[in-house]
Amino acid sequence: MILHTINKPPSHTALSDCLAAMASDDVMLLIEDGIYCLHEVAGDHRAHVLREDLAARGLSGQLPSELKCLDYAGFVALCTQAEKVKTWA
Amino acid sequence: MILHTINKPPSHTALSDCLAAMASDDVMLLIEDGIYCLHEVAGDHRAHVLREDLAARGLSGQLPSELKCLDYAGFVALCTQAEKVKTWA
Amino acid sequence: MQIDWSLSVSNRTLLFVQSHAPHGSLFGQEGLDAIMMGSAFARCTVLMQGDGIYQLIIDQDPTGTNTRDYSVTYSALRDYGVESVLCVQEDLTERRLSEDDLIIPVSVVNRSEVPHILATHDVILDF
Amino acid sequence: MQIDWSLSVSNRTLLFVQSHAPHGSLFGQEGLDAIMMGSAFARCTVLMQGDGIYQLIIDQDPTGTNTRDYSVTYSALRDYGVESVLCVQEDLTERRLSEDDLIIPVSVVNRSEVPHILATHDVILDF
Amino acid sequence: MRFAISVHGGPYTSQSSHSALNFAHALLAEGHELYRVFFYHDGVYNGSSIMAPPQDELDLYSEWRALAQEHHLDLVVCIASALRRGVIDRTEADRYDKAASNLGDVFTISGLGQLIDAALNADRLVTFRV
Amino acid sequence: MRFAISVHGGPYTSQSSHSALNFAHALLAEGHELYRVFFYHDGVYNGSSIMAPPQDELDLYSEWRALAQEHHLDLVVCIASALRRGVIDRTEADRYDKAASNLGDVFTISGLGQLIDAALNADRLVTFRV
Repeated sequence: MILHTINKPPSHTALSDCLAAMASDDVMLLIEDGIYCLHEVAGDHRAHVLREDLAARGLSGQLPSELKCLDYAGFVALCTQAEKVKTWA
Repeated sequence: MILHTINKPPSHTALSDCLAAMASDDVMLLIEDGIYCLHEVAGDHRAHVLREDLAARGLSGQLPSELKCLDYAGFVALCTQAEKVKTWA
Repeated sequence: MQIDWSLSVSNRTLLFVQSHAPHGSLFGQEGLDAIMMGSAFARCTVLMQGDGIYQLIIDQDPTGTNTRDYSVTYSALRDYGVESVLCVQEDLTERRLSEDDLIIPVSVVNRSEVPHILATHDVILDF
Repeated sequence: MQIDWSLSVSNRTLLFVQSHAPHGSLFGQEGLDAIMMGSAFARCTVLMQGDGIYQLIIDQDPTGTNTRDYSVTYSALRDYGVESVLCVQEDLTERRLSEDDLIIPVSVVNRSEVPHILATHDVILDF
Repeated sequence: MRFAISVHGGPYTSQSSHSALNFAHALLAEGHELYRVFFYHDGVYNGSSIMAPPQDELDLYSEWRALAQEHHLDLVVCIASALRRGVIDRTEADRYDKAASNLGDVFTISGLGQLIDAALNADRLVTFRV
Repeated sequence: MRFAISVHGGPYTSQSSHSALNFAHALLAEGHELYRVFFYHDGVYNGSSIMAPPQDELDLYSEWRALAQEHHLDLVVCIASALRRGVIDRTEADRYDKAASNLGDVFTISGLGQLIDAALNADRLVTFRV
């Protein structure tokens, strides 16, 4: 299981590149400007968002209810659960 | 008349943003990694490419015949002919 | 900095274009610094283009990221004489944003109006 | 640098992913430096992903830009023991490139094979 | 678990330095080990001791310094990246005949082998990109 | 015609510094005037006098220096951008109690007013972005 991080908005290719490269049991974490992808990944059970980056961008109130929201400690935990980390930028 | 410079490949939004913002009598110059947009702008009479950046990327042989190719002196001349410069990155 | 407005204000108009999301990079914050400075010397318009509109989202709270919430500074632009902050309807729609989500009132234009906006200012500063 | 290969080569496999076009930024050139170093210590695979494939276009001549033609260094990778340089068929097609346009032989895979490539290496280094 | 972090972005310019710092704090708080932080590309600018950020912004250099001293961290700036960007210690300043050096004392300059070593010997490598 | 150039990218990291330098050479060769080069964002790193690029790569600092001396150019690094990124002259080093300074002698540190002045008083402003 791989953890994929995305740090760019939907206007970049990071999200689509990531989705094309993800296995069904991989997980994804939106960080930094990747937060702006939150609507695009809504409904994908593999998707997580980083709480601190979400709040920084003023989008805490727009979080789709099914998206899992993690703090930095959760980010660290997700790294330990995954075998490795792939970053998309 | 505005000179629009583009320095990103088609995978970025710079090209489409530029095209949406250009007037019919504006001109466009592909520089740096914007060179990779050369196929996308082929046929647009407003489009120019910077020769030095084209050569650097190994694409001199792929230049569509109708695209105008300028060196840095031509870039400078285009700036003088335009009223102002808008950059897309 | 002391400015003698009567002497220094230029007849030329400046268009500042903000095209980056906030926090992920410093472009927006440093671009806004330039806008503030520009407003002291010339008539300025600001265009929030593409991802730049994200800078205006209300209630940004970067406590946890340790970056800076400079969005509140946009509220001061009017006091600096910057009356026109523009954004593009299509940019809002594509990002599922409405004017209610923004920290300041903006003038919403259609994408087809952008060429005219670019044409009617003397100098364009891109960030 | 002196390397005792019998002692230092790791069992872990490294996947280097190059995702940027050359010349416009230094990511590709510095990424290749990392690949060369990696090849001294472990079995390495290189994946030219997205715009990264532009790095392999043949006959780059940056004399006029004053940047560096590091693409020729890719030709040395085989001598460094890097046997597998991969690229994605769809990335080539979308960029109107074929294998004949590239400076070295590459292994072309389909986009659907990328998850397997990521899964079968121990560590991924992204550039 | 043993982590390694690689930082690609310049301080302030990109959020990657802030994110890496926050991530480092979190993993150490959770009791994990931080094997090394490797600064590559513009990440090497984090090693400059002469940055003077505004007083109401995070002082990244001091933050790295404090964290490194508290946890005895190995903060490495890549020598090739650092030399061309003007982040140098006294030794390199002498070698290249430069009038000043700026590398902070908790950072060391070393080669790319330190990145590969971290990739191979840490359990997880986490990269913070531009 | 009177040109002004603004550079947003760091040397080597982005091509923008190379492009700006090439453009400056070309406009001067064509007999135009270069009113000012304003270094903003990571562009301020161009002002560092302690970069040591590989010998087979262009020495951007020396190139800017030679061009400035030949044509008496006004090369300005933005003070706010430069301070937070650690590009400082002796005066700022003293003011902020830093152990070293690194700004090259053909560069000056000044405020954003110099960018606005260039935008208003040059016939053309050309920006080289990241």
